[in-house]
Amino acid sequence: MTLAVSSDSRARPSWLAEQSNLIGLAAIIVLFWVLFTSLAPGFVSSFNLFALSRSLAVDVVIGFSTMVVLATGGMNLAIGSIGVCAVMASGYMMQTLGLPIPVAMALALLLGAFLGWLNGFVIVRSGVNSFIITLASASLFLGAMLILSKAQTFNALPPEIAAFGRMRWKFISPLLFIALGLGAALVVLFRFTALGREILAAGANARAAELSGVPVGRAIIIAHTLSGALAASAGLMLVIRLGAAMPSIGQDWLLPSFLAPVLGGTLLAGGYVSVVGTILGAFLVTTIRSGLLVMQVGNFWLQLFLGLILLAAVMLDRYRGIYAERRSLGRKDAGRRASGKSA
Amino acid sequence: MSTMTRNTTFGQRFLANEWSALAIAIAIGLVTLAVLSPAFLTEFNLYVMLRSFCVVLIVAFAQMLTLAVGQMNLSVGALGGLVAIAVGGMMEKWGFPVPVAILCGLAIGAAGGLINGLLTVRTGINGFIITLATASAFTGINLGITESIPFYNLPASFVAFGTERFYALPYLLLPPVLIAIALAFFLARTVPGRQLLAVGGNPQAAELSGIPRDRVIVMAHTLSGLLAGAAAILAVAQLGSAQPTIGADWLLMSFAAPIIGGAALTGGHISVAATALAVVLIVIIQNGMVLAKVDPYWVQFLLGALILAAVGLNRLRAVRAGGA
Amino acid sequence: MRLTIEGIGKDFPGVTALDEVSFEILPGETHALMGENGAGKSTLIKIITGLYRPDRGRLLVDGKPVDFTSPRDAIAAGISAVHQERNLIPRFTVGENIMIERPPTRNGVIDFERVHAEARKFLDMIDPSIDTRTEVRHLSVAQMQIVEIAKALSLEAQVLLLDEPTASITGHEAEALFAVVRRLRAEGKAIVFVSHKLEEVMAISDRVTVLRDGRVAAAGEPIASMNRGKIVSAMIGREERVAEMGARDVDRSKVVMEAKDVTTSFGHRGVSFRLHKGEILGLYGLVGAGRTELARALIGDGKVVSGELRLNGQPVTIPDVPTAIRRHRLGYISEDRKAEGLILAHPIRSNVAITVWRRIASALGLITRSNERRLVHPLVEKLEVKTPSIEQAVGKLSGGNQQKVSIAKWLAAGVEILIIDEPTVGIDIKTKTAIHELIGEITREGLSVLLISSDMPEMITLADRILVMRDFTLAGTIENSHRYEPMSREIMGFIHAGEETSPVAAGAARA
Amino acid sequence: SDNKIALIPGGPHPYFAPWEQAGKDAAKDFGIAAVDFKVPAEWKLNLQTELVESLVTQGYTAFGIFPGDAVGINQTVEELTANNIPAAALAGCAQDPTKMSFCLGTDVFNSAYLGTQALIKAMGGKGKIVHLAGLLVDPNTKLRMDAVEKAVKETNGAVTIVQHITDTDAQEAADQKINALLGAQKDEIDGMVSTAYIPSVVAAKSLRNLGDKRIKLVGIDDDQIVLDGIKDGFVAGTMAQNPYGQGYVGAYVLDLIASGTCTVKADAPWIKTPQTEHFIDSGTLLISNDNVGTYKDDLKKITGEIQSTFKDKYLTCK
Ligand SMILES: Nc1ncnc2c1ncn2[C@@H]1O[C@H](COP(=O)(O)OP(=O)(O)OP(=O)(O)O)[C@@H](O)[C@H]1O
Ligand SMILES: Nc1ncnc2c1ncn2[C@@H]1O[C@H](COP(=O)(O)OP(=O)(O)OP(=O)(O)O)[C@@H](O)[C@H]1O
Ligand SMILES: [Mg+2]
Ligand SMILES: [Mg+2]
Repeated sequence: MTLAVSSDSRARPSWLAEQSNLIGLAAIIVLFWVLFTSLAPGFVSSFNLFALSRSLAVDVVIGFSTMVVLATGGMNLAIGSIGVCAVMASGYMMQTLGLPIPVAMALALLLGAFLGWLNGFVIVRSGVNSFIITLASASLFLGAMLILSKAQTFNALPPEIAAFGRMRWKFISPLLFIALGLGAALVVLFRFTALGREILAAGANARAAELSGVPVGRAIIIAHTLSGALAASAGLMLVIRLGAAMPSIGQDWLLPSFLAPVLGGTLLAGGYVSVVGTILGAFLVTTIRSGLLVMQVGNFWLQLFLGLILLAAVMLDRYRGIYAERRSLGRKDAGRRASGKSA
Repeated sequence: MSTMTRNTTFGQRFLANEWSALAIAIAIGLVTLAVLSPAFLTEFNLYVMLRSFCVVLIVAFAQMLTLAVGQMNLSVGALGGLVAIAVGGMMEKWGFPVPVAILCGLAIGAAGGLINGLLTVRTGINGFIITLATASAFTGINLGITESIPFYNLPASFVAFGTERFYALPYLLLPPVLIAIALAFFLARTVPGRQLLAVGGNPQAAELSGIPRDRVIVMAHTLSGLLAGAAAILAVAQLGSAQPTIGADWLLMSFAAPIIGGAALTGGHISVAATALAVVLIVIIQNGMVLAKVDPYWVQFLLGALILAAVGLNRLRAVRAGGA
Repeated sequence: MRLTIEGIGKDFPGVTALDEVSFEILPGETHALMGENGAGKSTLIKIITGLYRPDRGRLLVDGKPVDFTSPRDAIAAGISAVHQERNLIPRFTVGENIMIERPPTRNGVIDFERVHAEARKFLDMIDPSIDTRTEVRHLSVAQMQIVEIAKALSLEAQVLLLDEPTASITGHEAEALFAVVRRLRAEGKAIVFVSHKLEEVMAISDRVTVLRDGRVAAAGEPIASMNRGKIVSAMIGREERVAEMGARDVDRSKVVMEAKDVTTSFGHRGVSFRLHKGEILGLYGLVGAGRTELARALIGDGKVVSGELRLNGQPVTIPDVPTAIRRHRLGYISEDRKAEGLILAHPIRSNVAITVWRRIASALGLITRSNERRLVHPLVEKLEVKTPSIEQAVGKLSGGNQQKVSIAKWLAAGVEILIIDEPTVGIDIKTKTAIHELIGEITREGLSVLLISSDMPEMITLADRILVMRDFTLAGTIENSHRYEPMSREIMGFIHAGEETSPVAAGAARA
Repeated sequence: SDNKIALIPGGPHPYFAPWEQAGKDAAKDFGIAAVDFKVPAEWKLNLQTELVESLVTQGYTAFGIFPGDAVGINQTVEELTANNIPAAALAGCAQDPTKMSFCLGTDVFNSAYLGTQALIKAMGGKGKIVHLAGLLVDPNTKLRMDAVEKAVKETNGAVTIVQHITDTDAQEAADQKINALLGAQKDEIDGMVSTAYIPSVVAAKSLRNLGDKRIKLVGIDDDQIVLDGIKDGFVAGTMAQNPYGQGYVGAYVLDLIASGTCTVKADAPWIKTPQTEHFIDSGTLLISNDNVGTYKDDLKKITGEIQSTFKDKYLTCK
């Protein structure tokens, strides 16, 4: 069949088919919500929903931070360190220097972006794998922060910070809206801007992109800069949540930062990201974790159940995907297929 | 390529080796520390360094094997912890003889790896997610069994193995050295070893060439689990008690060493020698920081700086070797 | 061994690649499999080798049904293949790649001496100059193809399937391959041969099967009963149309690109030429002569070390490819479209629009899919890319259609100078003609083309002048007289200046 | 009462094992509906706060918490008190300003200070020492470092501190660092003071392996390996804490507060520490060769004393 304009819209995979992975993930999340709600009524109490939305917000942004670098086929192991640098910088600026909150936060975000840029710059200039560079810079950034701050906590921040952290909109933390807002911006970036497309192209096939005129080095540097800024945002969200700037923030970000995007369909190899998928991925994990806690699964066994349910969830999603594909093929000429099989 | 190797100086040939920059960095480190601190080259300090080399090396190998086929094993540490407490429990609670307990421990490690491999291959889900999930499950079993309380009463002979030494050489060094030799041989000279690298290098091509790709991936995961188990058993001997926290901080190191040693995350390219040297380098850096009485606030910073320096050196080498 | 293909059908999302395909492959024959790009040839070969399971129909070996679940099964049954895609392990040596399926062992340990000795045996049949101890990643595209062939030969199978084995090798190696094919046929083996080069097919095959749109258009016709016209009309369902370049009088007053005594970081020496506006300047040479690398140096993917490069009269230094494209409107179509030309996982839409994203972005810096579609769609139509939609991932297209997409990309980019490296490798006759016409058309519209090709007829059809490159220097320039015989003799004369006439020249002259 | 009280450590750790029994005993002795020991899956602040939050939804009415982070926990506590759920810091304190009702635990500064003094005494008042500490980013670590330095400074130079070694609270890191220390400087140093659980264990074991009784070690907590070291002379002493007492008394007091019968007295004889102004010492004592057999009884006695006098000293009750 040669392409003809008229056939184009018809043959183009429908929006629904394109989003089938996300719909599948969403369906699984709904399944868990139904399950947890019926088993443990406390799960949908407004207190729990608030708590859930708040931890979700941070996990989503951490996931974004890794996602934008995965887009280039690279990794950023330094997100935790960048996050804590921004956190401590904001704490210093607000508590010691007494700068207004917005100024301090903006400068902290800039610092995060700068540290990310530094990563990207060194990676591109040296040609060394991003894994190694960011492994080393994670140590460097954290170390510099410790040297400068002597690991002192800033816990006399302006009270508005903590108040904002406790704020609720119905039963949802406003932090979640910040996270979703960042998500929307990222959707625009990767779908509708040349820059986002170039980042993806560079991640999918750097050589081909380069020969097509994509400034691959620049795309990688920008992705890292963005990752740094997002890591800083996640850090600042934690400052708001905890009402203090502490040096221990960011130490446990690494795995969740990968979990959300990868569950959501972002390729580790680069070239494809799913912003909504990352949100859903983080949502799935948060749901499972919170559900198990509310269901009072034995203390020490919680990790086991978390692992098993995660496995079950990804397998469910996988088989749903295979099934959906079969169905869409089968519809075409199911009769002939059947006869072919019996032959 | 062929002309390059033929008529070149020893120096150029040395530089062409992937591990040469690491070797140089290690040499620099050794000399610096020896000059800085008279204690560095004492028998006991050498023993201490060699001893802390053992577990890390096997952990790095465990990760290296999954990297070889283009996969990752995020459950190395969790599986290690599980094996550690299983071995401890078998010795303390059930009174198993040491060799039996060790064999059972290795079997548990291999079984864990097998589960990872089978799940990855059968479901077609990225190994990254599978092992992330099984890691949580393994840790859960570990904590569920122990409630985070270690097993202390291990047989004296077993604990002694973890501490005794022949001059500067700890007995503990024996298994990693044997494993390193066996692995190098396995990867270079045996059919399954080559198949492993072939699958990592180009899975599609390997499959078209009649290599059972899925089976090879399962094998890589199983071996990875086996090595994680071996590392855990050594860690128990080294620490003298079966701690549930064994393995908790293996993950980053397990990736760092093979990758600093030049392994490609995409698979198909690993080096036993370079991985071992990377571990040596890391151990020297860590030892050196204690030795040089580095201010605690500077430890992290210097660690990063030194890794970066080593990487830079390797980059320089690659450029030089390329130009030669 | 007799291989019967019975009512085979295969569907991919959106495409029926094969439908009711039946024919027979007999021992002791060379069976050509022909068809346009996307006709389903490679899919059929993948089914025979157990990589895909057929959705309908079955395979029979010597009359008995077989069901291959993996390539292992097919290999065990005595079937080996050279696939269209490259299938080598980059970090392994040539020898090990060739012997990968059954490396010789001693006491369970691989005996590398014997690996290389055995590999040598098979490699020597095609090209003795490749060292079996070199790692494959250091080889050129052509050399890799030769290794692939040696690897398939090493299985000493009863049925040998060759999917476009000659697409990226020169006449010399192709001749050697045909000699091997003839010998195998004499030994009673069956050979299936896929090629878009009709001359080759006519020369070596006994029977020919033609596929059109996944169905059999001609099944096992004896070659004697066929002629070029018959095969082509079976393939395209109508008469062949020959590229008609028309009278080309290029106005040579305006030089768009000029190299003066250029030395490059790859080792080119004293390269001087002029490319005029609207001209097609051919660059011919044997594999490894350095044509691709010259192109790289020109577009900033390598360095011009000394000498001068002028574009539209202005001396320039091009630091990188994006600058070449954006500032100097200079583009390059790679010979290796899978690795360097296309982003296989991305849809046709993105692959074509990639060079113009920044141009089609709105004032806010936003681009929409419909903007992209509006740009891409006409091009994809013009080149008759065979695809269910422009949202299809390029990796799922047939080889020929992939090449069309990579050409479409540069048409979209609107460059002024285009370097095209082997534009029709693996492209069927109809498409090839279309592409030739296209190249002619774009130059009439004012684009200038530097055309790299190892296909002498193509060169003579298209080029206005031909530069001959030998060993990283230019050996001579020829004005195209469009007369095949004297032209090819003259070109070969430059290539082998000072050498005796080699079989390559003879092979090329025959073709 | 029908209170449901949760005792929550920072993560899985053997130190807290006695809390389980303490909770059960308290529930029985004081007739509380439930005193449950709930452990976060990992030693991470966010897991701890998530656990607390989920327990609130399950109807727990009071919390005894070991702060996973002395500062980071405060926001959660603030939310608890906003919901009329009292919380107390047990074993370790939260950093002021905090809404924790009180802190019953080990004064980390004082414990480190006393431990160092004990070490100095064991060394005969002079020599060189090394301080083994936990996570550098934990605010308590800084306090302990200051405490050690304070004790050393008081010797007017007779004792010097060679270095602080931090981040030793993972088994393997501790083993590596402490052995590296011994490898490099075992002839130079005369004593080691450990202010974290794991390095205490590892140091005790390493000294035994080395067969070195010259280097004095004062550790923290009563791990079996450390106690054996004391009995055999490889360890000079260890600072015992009172986990059982913290859990037991903590549950008792939380019950009183949650029932509304009592409120915390503002002008009670609180101890002021660098961390908090509402500190109650749960009992710190040095275990040495003299009392290694009997220290448990001593701790029980202390526990009984704190419990029986708590109401009068620190609370106003209806
Ligand atoms: N994995 C796949 N997924 C989806 N469609 C596919 C896949 N492989 C092939 N196709 C489609 O099946 C059809 C047949 O492709 P095939 O590669 O067999 O053609 P071909 O005859 O070998 O062409 P060429 O001469 O260009 O190599 C094409 O339309 C192609 O787009
Ligand atoms: N026989 C050979 N032995 C070793 N290296 C070779 C050989 N032939 C070619 N090469 C290398 O492979 C590369 C091929 O060169 P290049 O691609 O520029 O040639 P070309 O003229 O474009 O030929 P083609 O594109 O037809 O392969 C060069 O780097 C060359 O050094
Ligand atoms: Mg094909
Ligand atoms: Mg070329």
